[in-house]
Amino acid sequence: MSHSTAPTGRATAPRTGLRRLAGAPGFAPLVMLVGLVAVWQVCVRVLDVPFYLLPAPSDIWTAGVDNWGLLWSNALVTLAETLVGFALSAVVGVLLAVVMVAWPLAGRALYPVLVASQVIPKVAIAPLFVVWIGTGVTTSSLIAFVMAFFPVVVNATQGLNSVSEGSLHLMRSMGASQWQVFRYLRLPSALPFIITGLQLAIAFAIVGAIVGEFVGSDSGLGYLLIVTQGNLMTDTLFAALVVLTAMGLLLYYGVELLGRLVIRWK
Amino acid sequence: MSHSTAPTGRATAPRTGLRRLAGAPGFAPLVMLVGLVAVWQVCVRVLDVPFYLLPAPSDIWTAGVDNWGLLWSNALVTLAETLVGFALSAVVGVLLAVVMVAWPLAGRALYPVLVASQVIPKVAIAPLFVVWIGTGVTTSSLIAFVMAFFPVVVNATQGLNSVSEGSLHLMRSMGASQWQVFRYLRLPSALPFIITGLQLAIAFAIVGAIVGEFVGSDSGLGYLLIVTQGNLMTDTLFAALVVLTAMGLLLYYGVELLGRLVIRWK
Amino acid sequence: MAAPGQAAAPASGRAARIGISGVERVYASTRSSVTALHDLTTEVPGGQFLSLLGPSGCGKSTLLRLIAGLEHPTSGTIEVGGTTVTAPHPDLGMVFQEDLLMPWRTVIDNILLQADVRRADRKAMRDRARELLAQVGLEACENKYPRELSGGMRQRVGICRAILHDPRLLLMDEPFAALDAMTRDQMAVDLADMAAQRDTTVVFVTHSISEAVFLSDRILVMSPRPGRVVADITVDLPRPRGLHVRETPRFADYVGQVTEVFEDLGILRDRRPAGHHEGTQR
Amino acid sequence: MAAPGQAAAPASGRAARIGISGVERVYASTRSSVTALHDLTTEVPGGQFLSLLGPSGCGKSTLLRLIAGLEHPTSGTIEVGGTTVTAPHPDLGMVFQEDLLMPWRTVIDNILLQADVRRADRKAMRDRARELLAQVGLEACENKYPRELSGGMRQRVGICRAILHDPRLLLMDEPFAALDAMTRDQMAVDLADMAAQRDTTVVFVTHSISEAVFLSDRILVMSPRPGRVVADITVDLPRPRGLHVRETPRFADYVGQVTEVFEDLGILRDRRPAGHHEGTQR
Amino acid sequence: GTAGGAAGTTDADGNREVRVALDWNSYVAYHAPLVIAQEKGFFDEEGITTTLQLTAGSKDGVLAVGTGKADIGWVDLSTAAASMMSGLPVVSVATVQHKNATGLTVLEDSAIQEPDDVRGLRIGSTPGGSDSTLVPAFLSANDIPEDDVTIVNLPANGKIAALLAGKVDAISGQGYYAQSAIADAGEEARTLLYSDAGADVLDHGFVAGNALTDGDGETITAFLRAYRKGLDYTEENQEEACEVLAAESDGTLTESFCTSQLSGWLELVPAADTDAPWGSNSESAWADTIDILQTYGGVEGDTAVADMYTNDFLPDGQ
Ligand SMILES: Nc1ncnc2c1ncn2[C@@H]1O[C@H](COP(=O)(O)OP(=O)(O)OP(=O)(O)O)[C@@H](O)[C@H]1O
Ligand SMILES: Nc1ncnc2c1ncn2[C@@H]1O[C@H](COP(=O)(O)OP(=O)(O)OP(=O)(O)O)[C@@H](O)[C@H]1O
Ligand SMILES: [Mg+2]
Ligand SMILES: [Mg+2]
Repeated sequence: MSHSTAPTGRATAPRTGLRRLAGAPGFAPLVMLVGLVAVWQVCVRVLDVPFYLLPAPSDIWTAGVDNWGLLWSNALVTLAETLVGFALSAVVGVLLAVVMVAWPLAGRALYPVLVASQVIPKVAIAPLFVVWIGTGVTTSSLIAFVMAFFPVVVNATQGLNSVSEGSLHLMRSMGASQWQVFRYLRLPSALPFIITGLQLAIAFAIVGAIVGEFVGSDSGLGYLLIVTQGNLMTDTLFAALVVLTAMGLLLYYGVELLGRLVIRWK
Repeated sequence: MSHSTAPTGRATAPRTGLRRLAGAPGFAPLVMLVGLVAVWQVCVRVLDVPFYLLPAPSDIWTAGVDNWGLLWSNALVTLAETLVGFALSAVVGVLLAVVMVAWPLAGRALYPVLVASQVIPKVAIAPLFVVWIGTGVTTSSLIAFVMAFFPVVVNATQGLNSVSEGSLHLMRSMGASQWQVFRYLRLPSALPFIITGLQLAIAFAIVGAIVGEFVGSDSGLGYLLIVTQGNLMTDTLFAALVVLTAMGLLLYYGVELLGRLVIRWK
Repeated sequence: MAAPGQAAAPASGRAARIGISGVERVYASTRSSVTALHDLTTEVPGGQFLSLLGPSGCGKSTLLRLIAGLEHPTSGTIEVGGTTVTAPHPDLGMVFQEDLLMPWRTVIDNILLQADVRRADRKAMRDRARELLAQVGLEACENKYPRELSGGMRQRVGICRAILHDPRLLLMDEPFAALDAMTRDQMAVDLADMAAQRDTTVVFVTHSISEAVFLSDRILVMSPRPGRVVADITVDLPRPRGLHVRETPRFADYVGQVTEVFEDLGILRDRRPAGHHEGTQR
Repeated sequence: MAAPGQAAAPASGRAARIGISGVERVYASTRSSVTALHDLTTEVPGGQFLSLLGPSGCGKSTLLRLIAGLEHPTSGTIEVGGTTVTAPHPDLGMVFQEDLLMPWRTVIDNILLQADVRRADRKAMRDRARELLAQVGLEACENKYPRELSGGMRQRVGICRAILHDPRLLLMDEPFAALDAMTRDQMAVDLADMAAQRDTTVVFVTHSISEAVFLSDRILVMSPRPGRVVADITVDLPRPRGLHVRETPRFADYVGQVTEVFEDLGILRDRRPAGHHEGTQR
Repeated sequence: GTAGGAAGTTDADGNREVRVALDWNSYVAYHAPLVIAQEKGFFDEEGITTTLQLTAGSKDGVLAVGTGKADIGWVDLSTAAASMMSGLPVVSVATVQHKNATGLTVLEDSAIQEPDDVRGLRIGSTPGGSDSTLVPAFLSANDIPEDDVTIVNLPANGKIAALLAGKVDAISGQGYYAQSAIADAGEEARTLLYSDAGADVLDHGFVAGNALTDGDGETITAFLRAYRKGLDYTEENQEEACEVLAAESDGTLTESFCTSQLSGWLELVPAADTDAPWGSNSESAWADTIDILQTYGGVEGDTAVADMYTNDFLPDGQ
């Protein structure tokens, strides 16, 4: 609060229209984006970077426009897989954190399994996936889930444990059961932490969905990447990467917005 | 404090030797592990799971012992790459967080790039890596870094922003510069958050190193995974996964221990 | 709610008796250990209003936490209502030294936390919470968040929360510390009222000697390092007491009595050998 | 340290004059807006010891934050040492209503934070910090962490931190609220001493009328909603004052004067039409 | 020597140094001739010293040569052709494996005997790989509408498991590899090669960058001559070759897996008595390959077929 009325803000000249524009939340990333694209285009042209290595933004744009239908329909598939994996990871991640905080012994027993689930490359155990789950959307969502739930668990655990001893005393003085301590104290305290975990989770869910599509699928942006890569359609490949990045940003900021809506008391 | 002397602990019978053992921090994960391995062995034998899909723990053990030199030397390579990538991600991650908290505008401009660096599959742009950086250890460390720094940034940012308005008032009442607010207030407050970020980072650094070795390398556990997979050495492949998991656990708990050493005031 | 202490608690409406015998509380860390309380023995009959007085750091808050069952004595036992305390008494209300409001709950919801945890009828309780808020002068703040309140306002919300459910055992740790003299007086009168009408056992920590005399049936004065009782004074003033009682000679007597104990304790450090503060030697 | 206010601050050793003119502070949120201070105008000469008294929520802490430059008035201006306040005064010491100790620093390091931030000689400052700790009776707690301290102990550490660097402008928000009467008296004496010797301007918030009279050159009594000054009383008692001054009739006069203002303000809610508390009507 | 490459550099013994990019990141059976040529000193005899560079796949191998990180590449030529189409400056200097190894592998007791039998069945294929380009080419060559089969996209390492587990009826990919792998799992399999069913594309051979082709042609010729000796030696001493290769592989290749694959692969290398000299790039094979890549692989580009290969450096001359 005092920050917004900080002295610097007062001492400077009144904000002109341009300055106000520069302060708008979307302005900085936009400038950054435009700048990056410009630098990229110039570099590719000036340094004569070969097409098969890195196409110029203009080439990517053309490819994107030409293949819009393809990109769009595949993006929707990836989006759906990502959201399913993300939702699963949010629910399971928080539940696991709750279980591990409520029963530390269970937590200690589970942790190695969770860490293992992270460090074992999904690609290495693809045959298991293929034979047991099959290929396609389910596998992708599942891999998205596996890649996304860990940050939720770790951050939610930190959040659930972030309560002060005083607050715990307060709850216990009211005769709160362990469940009530969770519901009325630990969970609300953990919310900002869980949101942070979810921000990480959404990014990793996308990666997971893509990896899942690598492993075996006939649609989705990951499938498109593999195919265009194999066929050296480098411009379409980069167009798919651009769509993927846009989707990532949208989802990431969506989760951030969700966080702001949920945490109103700050 | 009051927890350790909680009523339940008092009301129950005195702890026997066995009970004390069960309370030791390593006990629960050990029981879990032994249990899992046993179930696995039995399942593979009883259900007659084919070898190429999932070898029995006993087969993996044999392969591990036979190929110990191979596993060990490659594990060391991966370990080195992981540690380099992790160290980089810790330093760069915290610095980025500091920059983004100190100059929110820079933060808003950078964020899309950071999110993009996460959602773009490394495998898709591997040719760029290979051409510009070459294959081998550097690429792996770099991919490890790229995969690991994001959780550090996100968690450190949350931590740096977790200070109360009162504490900020205190610092400003002393005439603290922005740098001093960081040094004396924000950074110490952020430490627990940074540790959490580092716990995630170490897990992802391992994944990154492995992915890097997939993309182009002639050593490391990731290389071993790819090769044993192609050459149908399924038992050695799983032995490599076991070594990888062990390494992951070791590093993960190492970071946790580090956290406990750094945060002494709790 | 399923705490071990609950089943054995007396079901009658009578306030709980507190028995403290040979209680020692040592805070041990790897670097040092502090004996916060040493061999404390006393008994508080049901319905008594007991005040704890003593210099800062003498173990008042510690004793309150022990009676509440939030911490456990290193040795000795504490009984409430005839049962050894192992968990908070089911009918406890407690005001902590810090306000401990939940930043995500509005003022009224912070008070209703007590109702939520106790699974009481939220609607009826909401009316009572509003009543209490009005009584402490915060009727306009019902829907504010804690960060929008001043220190004294937060403290008053904490008091409302502690008494929402008409507890039979009320532990209050410097509940009026952040309040001005007038508000403080009025709240003291209300509290005395409430305690008398509802037959509640109250243990009240304060730094105001006259407040202690005004409110209490009995005053324990404690000394620090390690905390022990140095005076046990029964205040035999008629009830109900109005604020005018403070002008009576008997009241002044009691205040003087307690002040004397305090002075005998010595103050927090040696006086400077000789200074211009003639007054400090008195 | 490179705050805008710094360059223009007078370089001499004289305490800073505070000028407050037409200050209004509105806390606005989407749901409601509270006028914490309304059209406040006053002047505090350099070296004056000013106490702020007033019911809980009347804007005392808000005013302190405004003078400190931590918040800015919605309208009106505040000057310290002749310069409009835009950032904290370079020679400010402040005791906050909450203790605000850093949990990761030991007691002595919490005090030395002031030295660290001001880039003062840590070694010399460490000696001074030890001296201050002894003065407030915490010499044994030097190496403890805040969580190991009682409420009053934490508050005393906060006071030591605020005065470590001998500030010329000292703002204190209920600094003695969690201290017992004896400790409180002694610290008041020490504070009065210090302020007089070092030529410091002090703005002191308290709820104790007699403490205000004892310490102050001048007392402002504020009323709530919106906060404004209802009485401006100059306390013309000789200095240095010993605690014995509290037994003089002039002291009692001043206390009576302030109490009267308070009573005229009305207390926090309407009295009950008729009750058994005859005393409350007085 | 030529600028921009190490092609012209010579080592202490006066030998020319040649960096050879391989198409995989570990040794595979078909690397045996190269390793044997090194081991038996065939390269030394030609006055060259070779270093073998493992890469992540044919595409990376071609890229290494095209960007000057290697001089000669042992790669899948159809993959190389696609890269050349998009402008990568490499040319093929020899086709070693004339018959493409890709095909449909089925279990021995499968009903599939001829192309027409695949109607209505599930085929496992890896997207992005060369086999995924050949599937539609194969179907079209045999007048089978694509809707008559179900293509199941599978990761390379999941195909064999899927076939054995009955998740698919046939898998598309290198025939001899799949057969060895299935044999390893205790089953028997056979392969219907696409090259026998009207869909033929180039398989393995050598590519070189312009550093060598533009000024150091005799090094290429010498290299190929030595390789040829290694190939012949390997053919006659398969056990020994695998022994050497397995030893070189640091334990990442077992001798038995090598032998079972090597014999399968050697069958696809032309016999000595074909009309054209050993290593010849055939115009029609290249044209067919480009045609299939353009029609079914979505590959685009305007590099002329004639610019993609050269037979100028073959050891046996024209
Ligand atoms: N958690 C703790 N760990 C270590 N020591 C503690 C802890 N809590 C209290 N102490 C010590 O126990 C003693 C008594 O503390 P307590 O809080 O009971 O004092 P108090 O009488 O309430 O003081 P105040 O009036 O200042 O609130 C003090 O010396 C304090 O340092
Ligand atoms: N950050 C804030 N947001 C909204 N309202 C606020 C904020 N801070 C203070 N207020 C309001 O401003 C008024 C004055 O608050 P302030 O803290 O100055 O009171 P105070 O005189 O210090 O009271 P106390 O004696 O209880 O500490 C109160 O009504 C309070 O609700
Ligand atoms: Mg206390
Ligand atoms: Mg205040």
